[in-house]
Amino acid sequence: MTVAIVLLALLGSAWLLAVIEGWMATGRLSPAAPLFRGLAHLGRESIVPRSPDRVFFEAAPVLLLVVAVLGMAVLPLAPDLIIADLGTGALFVNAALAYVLVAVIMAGWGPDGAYGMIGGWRFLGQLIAYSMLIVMPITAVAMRAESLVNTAIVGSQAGLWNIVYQPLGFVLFYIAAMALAFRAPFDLPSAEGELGGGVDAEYTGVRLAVLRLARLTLVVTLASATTVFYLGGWHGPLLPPWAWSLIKTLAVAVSMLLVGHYLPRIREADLMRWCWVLGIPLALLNIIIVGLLILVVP
Amino acid sequence: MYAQAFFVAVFGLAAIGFGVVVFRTSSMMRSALALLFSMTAVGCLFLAMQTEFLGVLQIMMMATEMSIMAIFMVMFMMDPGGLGGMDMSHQKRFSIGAGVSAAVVAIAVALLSDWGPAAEQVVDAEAQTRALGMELLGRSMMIFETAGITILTAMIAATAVAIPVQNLSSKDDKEASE
Amino acid sequence: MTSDHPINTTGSRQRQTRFAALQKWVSRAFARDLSCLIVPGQDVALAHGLNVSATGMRVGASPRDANVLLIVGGLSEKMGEVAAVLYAQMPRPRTIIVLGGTTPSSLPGADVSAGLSQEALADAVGRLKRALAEGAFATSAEDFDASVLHVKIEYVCPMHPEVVEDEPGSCPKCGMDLVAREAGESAPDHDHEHHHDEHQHDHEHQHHGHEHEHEHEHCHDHEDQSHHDHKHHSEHEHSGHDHSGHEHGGHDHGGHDHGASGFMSMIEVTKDLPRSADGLQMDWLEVPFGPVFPGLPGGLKLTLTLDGDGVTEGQATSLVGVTSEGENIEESEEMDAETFIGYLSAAIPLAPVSYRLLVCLAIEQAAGLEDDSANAGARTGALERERIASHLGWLAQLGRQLGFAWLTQRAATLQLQVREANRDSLAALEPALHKLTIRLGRTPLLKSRLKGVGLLPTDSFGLRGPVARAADEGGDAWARLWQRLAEISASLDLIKSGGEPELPVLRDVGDVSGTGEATVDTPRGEARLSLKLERGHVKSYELDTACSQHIGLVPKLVEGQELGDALLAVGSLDLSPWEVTS
Amino acid sequence: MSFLELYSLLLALVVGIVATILGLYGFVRVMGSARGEPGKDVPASSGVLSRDPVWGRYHARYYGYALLFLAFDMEMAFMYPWAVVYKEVGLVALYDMGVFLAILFLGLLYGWSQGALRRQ
Repeated sequence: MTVAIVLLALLGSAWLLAVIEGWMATGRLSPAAPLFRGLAHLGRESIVPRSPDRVFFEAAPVLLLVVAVLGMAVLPLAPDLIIADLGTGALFVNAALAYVLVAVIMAGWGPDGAYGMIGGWRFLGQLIAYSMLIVMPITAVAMRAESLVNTAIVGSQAGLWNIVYQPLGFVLFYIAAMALAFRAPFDLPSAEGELGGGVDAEYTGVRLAVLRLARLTLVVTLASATTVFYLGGWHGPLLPPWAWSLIKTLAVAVSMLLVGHYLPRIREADLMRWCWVLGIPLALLNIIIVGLLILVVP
Repeated sequence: MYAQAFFVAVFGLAAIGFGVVVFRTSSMMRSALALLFSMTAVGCLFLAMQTEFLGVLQIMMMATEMSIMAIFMVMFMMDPGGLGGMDMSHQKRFSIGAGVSAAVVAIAVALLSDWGPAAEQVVDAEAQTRALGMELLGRSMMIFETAGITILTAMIAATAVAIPVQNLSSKDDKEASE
Repeated sequence: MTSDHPINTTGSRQRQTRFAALQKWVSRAFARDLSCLIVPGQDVALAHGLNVSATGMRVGASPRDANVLLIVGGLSEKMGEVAAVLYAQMPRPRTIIVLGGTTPSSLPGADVSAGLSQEALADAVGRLKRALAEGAFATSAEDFDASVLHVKIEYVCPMHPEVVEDEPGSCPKCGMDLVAREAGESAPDHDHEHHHDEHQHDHEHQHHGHEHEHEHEHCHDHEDQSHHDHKHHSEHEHSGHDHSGHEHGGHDHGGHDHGASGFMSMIEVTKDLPRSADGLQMDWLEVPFGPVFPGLPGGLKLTLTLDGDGVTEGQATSLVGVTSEGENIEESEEMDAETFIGYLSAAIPLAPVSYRLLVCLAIEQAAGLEDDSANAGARTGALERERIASHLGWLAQLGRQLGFAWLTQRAATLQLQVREANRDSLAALEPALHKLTIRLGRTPLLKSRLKGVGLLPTDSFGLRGPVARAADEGGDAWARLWQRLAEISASLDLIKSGGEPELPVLRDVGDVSGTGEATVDTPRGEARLSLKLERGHVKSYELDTACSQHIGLVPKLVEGQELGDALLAVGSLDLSPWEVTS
Repeated sequence: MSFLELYSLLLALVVGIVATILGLYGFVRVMGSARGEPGKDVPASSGVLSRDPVWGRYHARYYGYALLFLAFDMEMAFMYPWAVVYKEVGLVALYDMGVFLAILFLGLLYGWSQGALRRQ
């Protein structure tokens, strides 16, 4: 039951994001367009590039979807609306999302095309940049909650959301999450203007449908993680807990989509340099500030 | 209990299976990612044995570390796509010998050690993590800090070996002009 | 106007009997989900005043992502081949719309053809939708084939590049299995190969560490190999290896057991290869960007040799360039003054007004007419209006390249409005243009993205137009952006103080003879035209454009840059491949 | 629910998703498969048919970062258990991790000074 509800919420959110994406591209709000698009993908040819690494090519979209859903599975929508409330939930989110990298590299390498391969390796560089900015802010969140259990992390924010308690961590995590979802302005691996679609480029038909669903799901999962770690999860007045979770998640997801609309793509060199020279010291500073706050403020 | 033993066996065999693929393919990418999934299977094995923190940590870290290994393999090995079907192995007799003897030793250790009574009840994952933390900050603090020094040494060594000595001032000028 | 063919699109499905109801739904979905790939490019469609997204079609990034091949205007033979390749790579069901031209011979007949206007496009899309909804699963479709898609398969030994056989088998030298390779006509142009040799030569000069033997090998190799073998560096690796490696058993990974001591030494194997700045040698890859690429103007083919994601060398060629000289024209075709104006302005769709004006001025001078002060204001107005539209088109192109969707949409909308606006409506657009400028100044990341990219070498010559004017302000992509933005507002001021923009019309020159020369500051820089008129007919002409000069800057701009920076550097020049004379 | 049951649930979720996708693929295949036509299966590269394989030795320019990253990634193994007990242990934990992070930061500074933190 819980599984069905969470999966439905995930699908519904992905659909909403697809509608918003369409609105940003065409200026029209068409609720049916994603459904038609999905259906049309089923009818189209799904081309397999000649002599590729077929295993990688086939596995990549499936792996991406699987890890996005697994990440969501350990994030709570309400105190008891969670598929698996693991003892190391916060770490598990990280672990699942680390395989986004594997999927992207596979998708890039598989078809034996230059654009895709460059895109895949670019994403590895991107991971090296953003990864610490996912991991370190979560550590600070765990410090406050004294637990890696995601429901406990939400519980620890009952009085004060983490976005207020550790705003620095939130900003770093939010940026890193966008980089993880490789959406604009961090769409280096799938850049249309630089790589003609990059890692996405060789997928057509039903495989493309799976890939697109996976990428949208990934955004929802990351938005949900942001909600759980920083926006107080299900906490909120009046509305039922699941509604608050959903509203916050969708708001974060839509904001991630919108930000990319108004920004040019970041330079790879800048991304790496800023993340390491600025981001990691700030993340460490965040840990120290939170550490002091915990000791000073009872 | 039997289900647990079954999954331990499945993931163990998966780890070995992927491990075999590492050496049976001529593509560096396949080889690297097979090693990755072998490690992932080991992580799942840990999960099946209810050591959650260790398992999840293994699953998480191997994804990134093995991918970085993959790029280094693609950088430095001939024909990383395995297009020529070249056999990249060498010193076969020696390595087979070393492999077999290591396996024999490992199996011998596994069979001959006294593992003590099987744990009937395992504390839950949260308590495990907590216990690990207390251990790190208590008895094993020196190990913990030594690990830090080891990592520092590794960082310095890697940087010193890999980063070409360049005229830093000219590079800085270039960056300043950008 | 109507389609001559049944929708030839389709037919990926053989079994029509099963799932008939579902197929009906899927067909309807096809009609609701159109994604087009524009040939030659989105910039050309915009310059023609086409608003593709207003018809409900998305614009796809690659043939894989598209199901409508939208051909805008007539295509050159080379572009026809490109269109055939793109069409072949689109997943079925796929369709072709041809606007204002004939279907290239390399493609099957257009599903819908129409005139070159927004109304015609909307009408064509409507017809296409109906046809798709009805006939998407027709079984009558035939396989698409074109000569450009064919290659000969040959078999080579991975160790001995000189062993090339027609059939599979094993290498007579080492016994390894031969590897299939496709030899033959893949690249549609052969122009760049001459340059290629030069570049390699340059390259050798940069790397003094090379041994002499290497240079010899290199040239030899290059002649021997198919010119299309883009992986020449790795081949090279093998031949170098071949040369010195037989004594060292360790080099040969040909399936032999090397014994206990035979480590292969990468240092040994790669010592003769060209090195990157950090001293590492990798396989270099020659990758085409364009002619139909979202990040570059349509028709411009940029070929980059990549070392990882860094560019080691690159050069741009145009597949759609205009001929720079015409001699004895009337022998082949009747070229009276009006025809010539039409020919040149149609050949340059990104700046037709400027070239119309250029020809008018040149012919009028040849005819000995005085400068016409009555028309000057109107002509300047038209020229400046085109400058604004063209710069907006460049901004939209920049947005596409940078994934900056807001800029693309905003600039494209404004360009469509400016294109045929009169003086009053231009004045009404001024606040919007001003706002765009302010907005760009405030956009985070934009400055760090553009600053220092595409820096021209100080000894660059032959610069014209905005590129030349921005050279004093820093000479990078950032300076060029602000130069163009400044020119937009300067042009607006000119239009406000000048006359109502009007398309330049040739004054009556009669059947005069003479020679004339004119210069017009087109949006991309000065263009010069000198022509010879004989009894009212253009006998010969010589055209010199800014882009012909600028395209030569590309190799220097991209060398040593990161891929994204290299593309941005090329994009910031605002090269119009149509104005590259051949 | 015991933890083993949770793991099985997650495993079932994975199997379920994969099975759904495979079912979808199978269904699409029944409707018809892709036609093999010349040129279609060559990776798209903006209108030029480039058939040459690209799987070569790739020059990743970020290897300086990658080496430092490996070390930082390792450190996370210690960070999480530490974070969980931090509040309980208090000041000692802060000192302890402070020293550990300072050591790591030293490594970062060394790498930076040697030019590891840039595109090579």
